Amino acid sequence: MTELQDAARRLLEEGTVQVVIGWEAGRRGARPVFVTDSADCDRLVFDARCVHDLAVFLNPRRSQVAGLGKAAVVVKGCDAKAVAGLLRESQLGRDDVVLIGVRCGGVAAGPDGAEPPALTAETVAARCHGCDVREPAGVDVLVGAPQPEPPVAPTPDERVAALDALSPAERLAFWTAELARCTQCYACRQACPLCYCERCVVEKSEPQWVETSPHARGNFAWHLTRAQHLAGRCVGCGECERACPVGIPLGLINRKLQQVVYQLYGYTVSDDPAVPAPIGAYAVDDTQDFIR
Amino acid sequence: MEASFEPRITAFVCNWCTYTGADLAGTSRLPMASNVRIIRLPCTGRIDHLFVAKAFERGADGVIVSGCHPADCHYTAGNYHARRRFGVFRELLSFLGVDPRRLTFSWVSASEGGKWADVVNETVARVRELGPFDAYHRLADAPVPDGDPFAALESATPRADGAGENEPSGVHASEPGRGRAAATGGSGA
Amino acid sequence: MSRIGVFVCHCGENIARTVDCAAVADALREHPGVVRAEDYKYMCSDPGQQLVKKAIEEDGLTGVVVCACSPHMHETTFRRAAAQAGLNPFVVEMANIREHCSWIHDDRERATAKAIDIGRTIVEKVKQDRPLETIRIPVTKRALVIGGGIAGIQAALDIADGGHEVVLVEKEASIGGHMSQLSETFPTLDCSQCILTPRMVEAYQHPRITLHTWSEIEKVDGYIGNFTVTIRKKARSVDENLCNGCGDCQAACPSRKVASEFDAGLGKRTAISTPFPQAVPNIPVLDRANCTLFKGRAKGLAKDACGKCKEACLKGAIDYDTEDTFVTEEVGAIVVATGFQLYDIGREQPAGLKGYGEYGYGEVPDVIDGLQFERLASASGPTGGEILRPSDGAVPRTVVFVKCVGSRDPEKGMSYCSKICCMYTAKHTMLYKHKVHDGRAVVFYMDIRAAGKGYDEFSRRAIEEDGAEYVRGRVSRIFRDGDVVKVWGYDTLSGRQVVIDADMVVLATAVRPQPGIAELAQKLSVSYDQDGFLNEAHPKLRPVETNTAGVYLAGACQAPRDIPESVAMASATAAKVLGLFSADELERDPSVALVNERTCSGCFHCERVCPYGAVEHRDVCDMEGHVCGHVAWVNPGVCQGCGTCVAVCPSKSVELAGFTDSQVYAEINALAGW
Amino acid sequence: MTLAYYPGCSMHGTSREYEESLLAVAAALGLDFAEIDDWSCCGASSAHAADHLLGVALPARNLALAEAQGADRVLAPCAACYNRLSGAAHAVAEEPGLAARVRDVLERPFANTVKVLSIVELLRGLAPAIEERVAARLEPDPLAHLSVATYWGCLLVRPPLATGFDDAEQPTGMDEVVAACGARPVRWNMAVECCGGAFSIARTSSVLRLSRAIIDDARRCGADAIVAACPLCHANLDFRQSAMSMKGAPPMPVLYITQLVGLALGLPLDLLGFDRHFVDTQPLLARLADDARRAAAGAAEREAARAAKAAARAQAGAAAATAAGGGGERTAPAGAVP
Repeated sequence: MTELQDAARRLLEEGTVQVVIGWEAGRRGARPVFVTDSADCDRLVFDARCVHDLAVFLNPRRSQVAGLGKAAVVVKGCDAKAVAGLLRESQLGRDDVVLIGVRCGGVAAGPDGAEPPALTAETVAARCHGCDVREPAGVDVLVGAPQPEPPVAPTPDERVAALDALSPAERLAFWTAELARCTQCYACRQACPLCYCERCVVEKSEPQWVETSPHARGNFAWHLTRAQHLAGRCVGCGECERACPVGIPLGLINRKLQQVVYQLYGYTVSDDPAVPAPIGAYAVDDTQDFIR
Repeated sequence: MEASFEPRITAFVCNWCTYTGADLAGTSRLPMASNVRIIRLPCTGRIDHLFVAKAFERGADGVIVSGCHPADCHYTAGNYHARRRFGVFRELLSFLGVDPRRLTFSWVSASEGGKWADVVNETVARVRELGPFDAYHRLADAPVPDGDPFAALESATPRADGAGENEPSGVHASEPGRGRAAATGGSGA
Repeated sequence: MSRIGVFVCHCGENIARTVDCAAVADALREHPGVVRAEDYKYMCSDPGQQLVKKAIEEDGLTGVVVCACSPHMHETTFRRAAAQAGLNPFVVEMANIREHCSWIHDDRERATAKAIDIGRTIVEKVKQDRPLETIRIPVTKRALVIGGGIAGIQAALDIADGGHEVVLVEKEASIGGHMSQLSETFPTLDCSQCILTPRMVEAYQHPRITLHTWSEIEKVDGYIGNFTVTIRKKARSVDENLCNGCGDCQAACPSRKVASEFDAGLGKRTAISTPFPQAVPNIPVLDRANCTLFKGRAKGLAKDACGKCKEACLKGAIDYDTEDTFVTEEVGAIVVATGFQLYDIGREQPAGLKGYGEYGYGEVPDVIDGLQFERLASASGPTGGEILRPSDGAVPRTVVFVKCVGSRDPEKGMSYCSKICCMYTAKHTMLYKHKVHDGRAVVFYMDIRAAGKGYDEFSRRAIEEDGAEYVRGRVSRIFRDGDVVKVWGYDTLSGRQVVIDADMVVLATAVRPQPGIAELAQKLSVSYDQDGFLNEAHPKLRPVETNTAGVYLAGACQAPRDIPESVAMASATAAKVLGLFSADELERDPSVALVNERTCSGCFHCERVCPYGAVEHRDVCDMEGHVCGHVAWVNPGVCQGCGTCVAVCPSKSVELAGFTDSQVYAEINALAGW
Repeated sequence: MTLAYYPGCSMHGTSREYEESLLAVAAALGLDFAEIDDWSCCGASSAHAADHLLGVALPARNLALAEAQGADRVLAPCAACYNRLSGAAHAVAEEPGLAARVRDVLERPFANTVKVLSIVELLRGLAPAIEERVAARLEPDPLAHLSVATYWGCLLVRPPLATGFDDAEQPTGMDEVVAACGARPVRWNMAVECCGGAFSIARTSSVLRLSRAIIDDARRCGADAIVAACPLCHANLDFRQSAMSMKGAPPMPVLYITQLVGLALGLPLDLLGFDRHFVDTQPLLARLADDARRAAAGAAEREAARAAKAAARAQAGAAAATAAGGGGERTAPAGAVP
């Protein structure tokens, strides 16, 4: 903890950055905090409550954040993948940001206590299942002691598999029920570190590809588009699902597409910006057994 | 109704291979089902998943996406990129409940008039089997599940700081097959 | 408010037989935005076209839909007609109710219904059509040719004779390339230099050809019609304007033991030298690596260790202090003709290559490659054309030729066929037998690939008339055993092992692209295959073009090529270049991509998928003019209009003219509830 | 990384000197490995000729046992064993369905996770360590004047897809090891030619012809000895040599690569089994010892010289101090010249 605070303090005092984006403890779980005064660095925490993917604040279009000056951001391994995504897609220059990596032993699913919850199979977040980046790569500063494996939670794959097992009609029914509740508030988009477009396609009216009326059909159009855009890019941080006010299990869709890009193109989202994303690249011998 | 059902198929094809192949089918007078309407694009690389989604939205019972065989692309690589995007999109549609059998992807070269006729006839037959797909079109009338969609919010404890605080009650929704579709309630737009 | 005219063609009986054309016209007349719809027997006929023109003038049409045949058939016809009537041709579209309807259906009712659908769809599209102007790009009518081998020379001459200036760049001291090293050429056995040197001189003296030898391409900017090329003229230490090629400097040069590249290492040259007597230009280059003076300077000697060539030069052309210089040339087209190198299969290999150490090349002096044999057989070669083996200058009584060394060997070498070896090996056996009558020429081969005019006859001659012994099989090992070179092979036809005590072995090593080809390709943004050969735009239909518009390929830089093919390719590129230069402006289909810079997020997915490298980065500046971001920009001169970028753009900030999202959207909607 | 050891039939039998030297070298280099418990025949050289499944299952059984022991690598010093084991691993990995069939036959789990190592692969990896040890030895390198021909035989690098740790036609790994030992590998032509292999009994005449060609070439290329890594090759080259007419040429000692490494590391000769060869290795060893002695003497002299020089210089320095910096320096070296 102090290691993290010291790192932040040093960066602010040396003037390397003007703001450190991290987490602070709130009454109900942790919350993002923007430290601009080195005196406040002791507010910074990192524990199992720090679920938010702070890479979302690196979107250059978040002028209120950009306005604070050059930022250092605290990242878990999964967050670092999101940063890599932004670098890969030219949304960010590596020198525009300082990355403080924290070794992570997993975060909680719905932390709302004043104290970090003990991680158990019940409390751990689904996204931590089979985590391969508990030590973030490509960061400038790495803090914290090596962490133990997070407890094994029921994996989202099981729920995905259960859906796969249904007939198309049943799946359509399931998703109709889920998506009918969507109000197209776009919280999922705002919470997503990789949904950074200047003008989202849903706001393009000439033509209006995505029906904006919040009925199931319009919502299908929206979530189809969002998922397709995230295929091979989604880092599985789960923020969209966590931000959804009506509790649509968006994580299942993202997870499914992660499986698909892996099965079809052997691709898993990389924390190395140099690794090209699967959509936008191709191999001459890509699978095509679905093509007649 | 099924007896008189005539599938409505929208086909998105590339200008250089499949469209020309379909021309050849014509010049060769190859009879085929009349259920397909062709929309011509320069290259499969131009064919967007939004087209397919929109076609279903507008009541198409099936969709065909067809272009040049690998290595034949007039623009050298458009079909390779399309192959990747649709490889993923097909799975996505299927996962959300659109029967993949309503979607045909094919490589039809300018010299394969016969193959085009086959692709058309097979697709029409398959979709006729599956029956009409107004389900997607009628999604607009799907009832919003029982109760106020914001119930989740109210049931949750008061929020202190940031939208992030509230763990969605979505978890329960992830038990597959839970028949909320049957639920009654205020219908959508 | 659109005013669309619809014209339904009967195409004699072709459409009318199964489609009720009048009904189609009636239906479409009721369609919103349609102000006129009529049917006619032959729309493409003159009266038919007149109908369209008249309608355009009378009703002030904003768009025209011709329900007839495939756009591949008559789109241009009607667009031209519309243009004559003053309507922008790009708001005229065909509704294909013949190939896609009347010819493939017999149920009149359904066919008519479908024809109406097709018509509606296109009407909706045309409503969204926007007038487009043909893209015009100014063209600098000068060409750059990279590589002064036979391909480069041919291309340069053809373009120059076509009346345009050519800049010819050669990295060696003289043009001529590999062909100038060859003794005789298959399948006619005429002397290579006799047919080549006249072309070299012609190119040198051509009023419209500027020659830069001892030069390399440093940088390439711009695009088709408008390239800016920076050329590095390597320090020659000899003033090209003063030097008269008398050769006194070479006579004076004390370091005479430098291995001659031109003689493939079999001969010696001086440190200051021209590669060969007929060099063009006949101006020597001072090879600083092997020059006593420069070696002295490198050691840091206070005073120069030599200076004999400078003393010897009466013209005062020699200057030891020249540096590399750079010239910039503006050109409209680029022909790449960088040619090939032979696979140096010795024991030491760079990463990625395995070599064939077991063949003793580079260790056993009497194991040589094809080019070295050419030099041995050449009248201008180190032996004056006598076949003498390198080790002791004896006449080899038995010569073994091994084909496919490094070719057609996915395991260890290149997977491709080097194509020229079968023929030149046959030629080698002949040259050898013609000079050493009682000699024995044994050829190990996998297949004899002699497809080409007079080629098979030629290789048959080598076997039947000149008595070359062809053994079908591979060689496992070649090594020196006292005075002889042992060759262990296997005869797959007799199923026996073969051991031959040879006096000399000639390896037909694989043809590979020139070193540095990848760097050049990157400068030109031309793609290359796994073996380093440059990629043509289309393997069948665009064999000499590349995906970078305005850059063309000639000769062995694209794949192994023999002389006739290289020359043919060169002339083909010249035809392409002259075609490009035939107009002051390059006209291009306006159906290209256009980026909306206001909404572009600069993620550059478009750049990643563009097959033509047409997408460029553009800075975005804030009010104070500081760069605050980047957006994509599509170069209309380079874009070919495939639209792949549009499909991958997440925010739909790029449009493809002629196939805009609005147009496709309209077509899809038109089909709703058909 | 635990290493299992598959001796196969020869290491305990006909090529005991190979095993002895291997164990000695391993001990010296701090390499520990456990012999596979209950190992069985690898099937060379007949099983794979008789039946594919049998030819794979036999070696696979030993791989499975190694797996069960928790090994991730197994050393098969015998070239034939190595060839069969790595061949089986490759076949199981490549051929669809084969893994399952093999598991059925073995009636034991088999995940095919063990990497099969040849002796050369292992020693090549240790070359830096060996070099270090040789350099660290007090007495100067005894092998400095030893030229050897490294003989691979046909099984170590073929087929390339299954073995593949070195070039099949022009392998270099053994030369690297020899160089690390401080000896000189010669360039020769028979490194991967066949010695006649298993025909030693069935068609002795062929074996004599083939093996002799190998020995002749080694001699012609200036080798004092042949270094082998295959019991069968060793048998053919060593045991059969007496039957070859050498036209008066001195016999050619044939050493195992492990014996050479042992020599280089200065291990006691009796640990390396030199007495087990048919071609007497004594003359060679004597010569090497001789070289070593001469080299040592030379070194001693140089050492003495240095010492004397230093002494003289010190003395002169003292003199200079008294005689106000006289020319003592000039005389000093003279006294030091032996």
